[in-house]
Amino acid sequence: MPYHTTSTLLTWITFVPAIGVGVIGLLLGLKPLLKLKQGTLDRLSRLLALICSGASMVMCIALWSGFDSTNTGIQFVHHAVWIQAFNIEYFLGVDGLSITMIMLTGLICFVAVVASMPWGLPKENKEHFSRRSVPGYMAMILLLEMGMLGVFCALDFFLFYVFWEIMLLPMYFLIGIWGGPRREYAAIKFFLYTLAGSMLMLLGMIALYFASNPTTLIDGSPCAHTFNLIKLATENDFGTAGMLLGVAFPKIVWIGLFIAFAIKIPMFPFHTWLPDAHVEAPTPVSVILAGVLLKMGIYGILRICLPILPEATVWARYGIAIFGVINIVYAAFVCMAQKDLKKLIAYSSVSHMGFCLLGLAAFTSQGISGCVYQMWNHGIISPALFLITGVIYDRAHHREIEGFGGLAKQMPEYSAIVGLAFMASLGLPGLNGFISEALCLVGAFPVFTLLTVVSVLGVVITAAYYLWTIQRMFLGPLNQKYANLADLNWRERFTLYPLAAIMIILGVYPMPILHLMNQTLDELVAPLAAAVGL
Amino acid sequence: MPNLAINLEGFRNIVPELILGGVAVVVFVLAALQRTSTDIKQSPKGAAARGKKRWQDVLFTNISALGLIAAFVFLFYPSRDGSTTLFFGLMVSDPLSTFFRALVIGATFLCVLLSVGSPSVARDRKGEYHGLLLVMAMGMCLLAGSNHLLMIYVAMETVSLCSYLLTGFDGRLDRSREAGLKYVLYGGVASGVMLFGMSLLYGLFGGLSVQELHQAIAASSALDTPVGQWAALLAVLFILCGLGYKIAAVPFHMWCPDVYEGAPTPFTALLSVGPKAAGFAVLIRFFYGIFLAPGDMENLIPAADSIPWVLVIGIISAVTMTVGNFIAIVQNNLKRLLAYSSIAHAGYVLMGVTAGGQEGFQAVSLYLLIYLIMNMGAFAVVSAVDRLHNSEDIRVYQGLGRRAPLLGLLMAIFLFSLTGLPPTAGFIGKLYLFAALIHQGGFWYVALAVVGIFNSVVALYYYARVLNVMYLKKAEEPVVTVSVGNMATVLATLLAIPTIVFGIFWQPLAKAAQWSANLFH
Amino acid sequence: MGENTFPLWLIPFLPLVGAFINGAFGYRLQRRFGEPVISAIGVSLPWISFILAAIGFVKLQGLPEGQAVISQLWTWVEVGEFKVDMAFAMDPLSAMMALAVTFVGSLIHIYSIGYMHKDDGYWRFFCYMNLFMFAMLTLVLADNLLLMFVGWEGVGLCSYLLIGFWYKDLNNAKAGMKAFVVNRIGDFGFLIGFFILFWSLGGEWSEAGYRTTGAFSLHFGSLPAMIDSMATKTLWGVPAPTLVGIFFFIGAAGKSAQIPLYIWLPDAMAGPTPVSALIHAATMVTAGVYMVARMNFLYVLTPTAMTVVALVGAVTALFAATIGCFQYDIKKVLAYSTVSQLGFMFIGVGVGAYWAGTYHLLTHAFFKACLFLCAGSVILAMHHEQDMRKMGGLGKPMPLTRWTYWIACVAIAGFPVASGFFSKDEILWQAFNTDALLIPGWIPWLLGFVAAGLTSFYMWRSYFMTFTGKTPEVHGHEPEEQRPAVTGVLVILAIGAILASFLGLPHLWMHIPSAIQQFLSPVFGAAANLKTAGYGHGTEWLLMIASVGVATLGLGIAWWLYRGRTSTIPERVLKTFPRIHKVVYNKYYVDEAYQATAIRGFLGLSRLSAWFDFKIVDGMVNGAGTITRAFAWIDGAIDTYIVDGIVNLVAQTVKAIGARLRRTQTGRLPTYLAGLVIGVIVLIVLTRFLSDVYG
Amino acid sequence: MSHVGLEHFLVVGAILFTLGIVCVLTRRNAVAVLIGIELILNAAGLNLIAFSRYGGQSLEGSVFVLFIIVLAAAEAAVALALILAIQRRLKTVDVDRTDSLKG
Repeated sequence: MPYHTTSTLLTWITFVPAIGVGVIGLLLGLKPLLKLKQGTLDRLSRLLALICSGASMVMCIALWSGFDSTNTGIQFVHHAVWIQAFNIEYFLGVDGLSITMIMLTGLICFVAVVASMPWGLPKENKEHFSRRSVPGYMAMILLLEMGMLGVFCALDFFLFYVFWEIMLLPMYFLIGIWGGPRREYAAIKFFLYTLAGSMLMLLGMIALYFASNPTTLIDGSPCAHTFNLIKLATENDFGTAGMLLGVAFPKIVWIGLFIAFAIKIPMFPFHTWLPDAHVEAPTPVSVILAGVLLKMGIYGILRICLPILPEATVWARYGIAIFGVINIVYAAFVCMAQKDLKKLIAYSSVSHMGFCLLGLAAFTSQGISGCVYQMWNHGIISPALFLITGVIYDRAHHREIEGFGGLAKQMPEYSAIVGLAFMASLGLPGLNGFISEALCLVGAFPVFTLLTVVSVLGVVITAAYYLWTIQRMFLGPLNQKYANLADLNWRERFTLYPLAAIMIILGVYPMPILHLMNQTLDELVAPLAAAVGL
Repeated sequence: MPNLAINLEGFRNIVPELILGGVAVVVFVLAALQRTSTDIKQSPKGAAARGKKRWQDVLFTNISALGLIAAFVFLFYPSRDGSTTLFFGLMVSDPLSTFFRALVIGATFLCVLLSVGSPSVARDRKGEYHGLLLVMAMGMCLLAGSNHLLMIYVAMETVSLCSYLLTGFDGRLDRSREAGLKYVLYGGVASGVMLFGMSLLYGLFGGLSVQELHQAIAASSALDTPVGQWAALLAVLFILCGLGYKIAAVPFHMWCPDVYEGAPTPFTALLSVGPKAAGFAVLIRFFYGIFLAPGDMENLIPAADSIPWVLVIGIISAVTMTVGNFIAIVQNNLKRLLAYSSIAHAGYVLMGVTAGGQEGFQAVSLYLLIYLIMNMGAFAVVSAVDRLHNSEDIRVYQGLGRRAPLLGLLMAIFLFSLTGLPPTAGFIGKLYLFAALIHQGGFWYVALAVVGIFNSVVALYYYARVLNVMYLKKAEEPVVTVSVGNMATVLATLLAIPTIVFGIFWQPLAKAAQWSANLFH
Repeated sequence: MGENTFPLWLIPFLPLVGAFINGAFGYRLQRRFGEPVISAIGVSLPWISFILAAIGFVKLQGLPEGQAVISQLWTWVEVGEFKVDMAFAMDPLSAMMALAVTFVGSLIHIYSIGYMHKDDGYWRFFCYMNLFMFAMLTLVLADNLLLMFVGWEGVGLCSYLLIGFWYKDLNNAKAGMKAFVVNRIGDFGFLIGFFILFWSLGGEWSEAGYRTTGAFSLHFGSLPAMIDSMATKTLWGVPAPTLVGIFFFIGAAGKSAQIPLYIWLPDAMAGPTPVSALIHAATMVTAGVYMVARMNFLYVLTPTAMTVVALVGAVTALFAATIGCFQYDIKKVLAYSTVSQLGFMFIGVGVGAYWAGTYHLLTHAFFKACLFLCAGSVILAMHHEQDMRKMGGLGKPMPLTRWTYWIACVAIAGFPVASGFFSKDEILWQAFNTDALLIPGWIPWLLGFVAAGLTSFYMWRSYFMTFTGKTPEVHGHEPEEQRPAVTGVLVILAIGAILASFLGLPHLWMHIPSAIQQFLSPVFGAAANLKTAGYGHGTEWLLMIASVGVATLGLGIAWWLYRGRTSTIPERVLKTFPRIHKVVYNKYYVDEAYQATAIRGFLGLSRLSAWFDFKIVDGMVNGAGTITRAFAWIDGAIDTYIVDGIVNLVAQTVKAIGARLRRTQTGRLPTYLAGLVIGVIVLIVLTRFLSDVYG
Repeated sequence: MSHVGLEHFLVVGAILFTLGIVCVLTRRNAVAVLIGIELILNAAGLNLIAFSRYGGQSLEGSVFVLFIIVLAAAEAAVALALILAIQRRLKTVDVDRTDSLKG
């Protein structure tokens, strides 16, 4: 069915941050004319960032309230022809899959912007990232937010790709300019990995385009091929598309796309960029990276690989599951051996994204819902974890787990929050992490019995390394070096408490989120389930 | 026996070239007059004299700029959609030639603006400088429009001679002369080899214009004998050598880095775009004009099978981009780095030539147009920085993002575009190239595309290296924000705009390129 | 299938409220108003829960048999067939548990007022204790497996928090972590069992993969009816019920400290004594027993699983008892006795005598809580001295403690009229009489029988060592009796330990089934038709007398050896068999073994994979990685190890190639021209070759 | 003595071409290289003339040669100018010495 424009809300959500970027740029340009002081400029850009990301978040809530979860089609469509010459359309829309991610992005970006404020920092800490060339920083954050929202809204493959790439540059600069000691290395590593991936995606995209059947653009004009993701999924069967590079067309294209997405997930063995990026990136950037960027990979698989190349996905499902299990168990083991708190959390992200892979590979409704819900929960929990790391790093200026001890006495409130976040992350029942992990495992079990058993072992290890970390950092006699660390300040409370609240609420009452996605995901996975005879 | 009318008809089609030639003559004359006048008056090197010279700089710039604009205008008036051969098939005026003529005129125009106040051109030689630029522009136009081996040779030599002189133009530097010498000798050999190839072709098929050759090859039995095949093969490859030298494709690229580094920066900018574009126009016209089946953009005539030149060009393309990128990684001089990057880009464009067909040519035209914009921009920044620090070494770029935010930003934009990341125009160019290849779909085509992909990633590494230096590294010396208000900066800014805009909406470009990409109108 | 009028959810919810208040504001409250406010909140709410539970119990009586009080809140998770409600149910079993938990728990809260006096973590303590009550009540009142799992993990978390309550001593913290991780290993079993149960209810596995056949449910109410459809299904070639049973039992073993997962319980004694009493004696550790009893309808389907449960229980009972005989730390003695008693319970539920096992759970809750609290008061009196060798003669200064401890000993040692006798004896008889196992019933009976004797011995040993003999000087002054808040609780529990016996007066004496059996029968209906060996009353009498005899024997030996702390025989005995004593005293070195094998292996593995990630994976991505490292190793540049990843692929390899290629650009014209000519020649050759390949 | 035919001219042309190539490859003196180039150009020119004479084809070939001669002269002029400039600055016309630009 052709989706005609019903609302421009998504366009607003996506491009409000871009407006912010523009204004900041304008201020920078006019700085000499208006005789702006650097200080004023910084404050202005901080304000702009708060306003824009806040506005985006509010509009996301509006989106949520307006969303009809019983309708499995695309909603809030904004659809127009963009480049007639290449049959490219400007096609934004949400369904049960993307709405969760859009809301998550809106929330996390706002949190990240708040976390980028220097409030409550000691004055003498001049080199803190939140005080270094602020306008550029804020512009980059907003640009990044635009890219991420765009990816989740886009329903035209080309548009999707453009937004996907747009995310690259700000991330590169954010890590590279405001990052830690080895930032150059981390930034270029991130950049190269991701670019390699997206180049593969480019080829896959073009290949799909030329293999697609003639159809019509939204303005009714006929087109020989299409980038429209919906049409690619519904009006084409690439199973019959012959060979490419000597391999069956769907398989080779699927592999190309999957690698592109797997790098973002990140899936073993493409995950080594993540720890470096996280360790070097400033806290809010890690928050966004873990909270939203890692979701792009799975989202891409669900949005593109599954519906467009079902037979290839079915063909590859064991591979996906196995890699998922490797992610879970292997990364958990790696966590045990980490000395740097941030690195540990980075690897735990790798481990948790493994559940998503396992869940989606099963093609059961529990698995797929668990996968997306796990994305959501990880998007809530891991930002909290990184904020926590930031808190201690701002105070102690290092993250060596062994370097602390007995902090529970010194910073009770902080310890409590850490405890909660860790428990949520290790899947304590009653907190949100448990629901999604359980769903992934339940969903995967009937199909991959033994693999699931192995990955449940991962749950045990997860508990082990988190508790061990707590023990080493917070319990035992207080390390006198830190006898005067301050507890949480208001900025940190403002960022951490909402996330903590969500962890608890969605643990006991997850249906609001699950309702949004269930129907869409069932429809998405139904043909594949049928293909494997579930 | 063609009558005179046709010739007069023909002249109407080369008005731009005539204008360029005419303006060039005027400039030369003025320059001569000014030279003699100053020589006679023996004017002391006083403020007045210098002021006068600056005034002359402005004068010559304006004259040549106006001339170029006029040429550009008359290029599209009268509008020429159809395809007409002129002067007994010496030249052809069709969309392809029109597009590339516009391209080279534009490039020259930008070069003229970029040369304003350029330290590498002595003030009292501005006249000759601009004159040569105009003649070179004319030559490139003729080259783009030439349809006949003789014409190709003559036009190419015109371009070459001017470039030799302009390369050696920087009176301050020995490296400039050295580059010029290398260039002239290398060029001489290359064109000589090409000429020999032409002679063989002429002998084999008894024609010199593309159409004659086309019919002759389709008809003649020369290719059936092994000797004939050998001869034809040699001929084709010799000519390819000449053209490859013009577009700086491996293995005919070795002159390129030295010349780019030695030549005056503004001229390097032109050199990296203009002759390349004209060369590609000839490449397409010669090969496809001869070997395409009549009236069919997609398929070649059977005779072409005996010479797998498409495959050869494909291989050259792969090698060119790889070599260019790999060597670029270890460069520390920005001009030289851009030289190697331009070799790599020639490789990219060759992907389009390999793909062939409507889409292939469209991709080539589009890419060259975009490359013109972004590369000119990059060189504009380089020459702006050159004026700040009087050096192109990568070290002087350290912390540029802080010291000269505007220049840094512009450079970043152009580099991202050269890398081919959305939302910049460079990405669109790459998109069309890859699209053309993948649409062909054969194993080798896709393989070539994969090589291209790999190269784009490698390329990122050295472009990002510049970014690292500009943004990620802290400047050692205390950070002083320098504001650069000169022509180069303005030009760079103006070029940055289309670099972004065409990345977001490139419909008109695509249409124009499509219109140009047709040999049979 | 139940009525929905009574707000059961309040029973767990109220303690949660208490936990929240004390957790969020306790710190300030305590500083502002002092301890009373804290304890007022912390203690009152569990009592209200107890009252509510009592009311619920009454309501339950009002319902026709086989029905339960239900309170349905909302749909918790619903995805496809996987539908779980946030709902609580009270059937006889959970009623009994709820009452026991709230009653004993509340008592222990009161006790804590005295015990935790002047501890600056006072508020934290009551917060955790209330949180524990919430979790435990959720566990017993949950209406479905998943919600039960919430409580299941919750109690684990609370025990983690409470064991490590005095976290400034790192050993306590470590003990807590050990407890949690071992519990997690148990949870692994629970989860797997849970998955198999869920999926094998509504479908089955075959060569072709999984196929859905019927309906799914996780609600205890509807499970018994559906369970029979499972009997025929298999997974990995094993009958589904057996798998589920065994995996669930792994979970139970983790929670209830059975071999091989019992190791955490003795260490858990690091926590404050009320915690040991509440969590590690009365309530949490019995969760495993409760769960097996709860799933009785499943276990009756699978003799294999039953045998495993019974046998493991029996072995644990004996094993722990032997260790208990040689401990000197009074809490350690009680800890191992707990492990051993739990073993008895598992014998009960293993052989299908679910009501007996549950009954023992109940009685144990009373007398073991009593014992621990007595120990607590002794420890207070001795100023946190736990070694019995330094005690003795405490009977005189603290009579209440002494006599309550005495009663509890009578009960646990299994002398008639005291509750322990009836429950344990019923278990042993049922074990002897069963024929539902793969092994003859007398094997678990024999193990249990010996264990019973040892139990009697080590309990009396502890009694005599602590309360008889001459009183020691502690810090220069006499130990004295504790304040009423402590002793009162002891008395109540002791009375409970006696009275509980009347719930279980055996059929044999009354000629009617015991009250508890009747009360629980609707839950354990499935067990009714298990095969018995059919021994008569004679045998039962015989066994009863035998067990009294063995208990007496244990008492006698303890009397002989430890009465008044005068005899020197024990020392001599130990001197004669030093090696044996050493081994047993050190708990058979099980912990050491685990340390040496499992834990070290685990950590080693983690280090290995970290190394792997660091070197190989990054190395794989970077083709030059290994070579680079080789060079680095040669010239000892270690930090070359650190650079890794694809950046290196480009940086090392490509840069190297680039540098090589760059050399061709010599700057000499002849080279360039040569390049041109060679280029042409190469092209010619290439083209010829290609055209031969093609043409 | 046999009649001189096309082949002879072609052979001479080929030889000239080869000599030219060899010359530009081997000689180090810029002027000598220039001479080599001239040889190559003349080889091509000879071919063209021969073909247009013997091939019985149009006069285009002959015309072409005229252009070649003109352009060759122009090119030689430019080249010599540059060589002179180098000579003045570096006091050498050895193309092996002029290698400041490399890499």
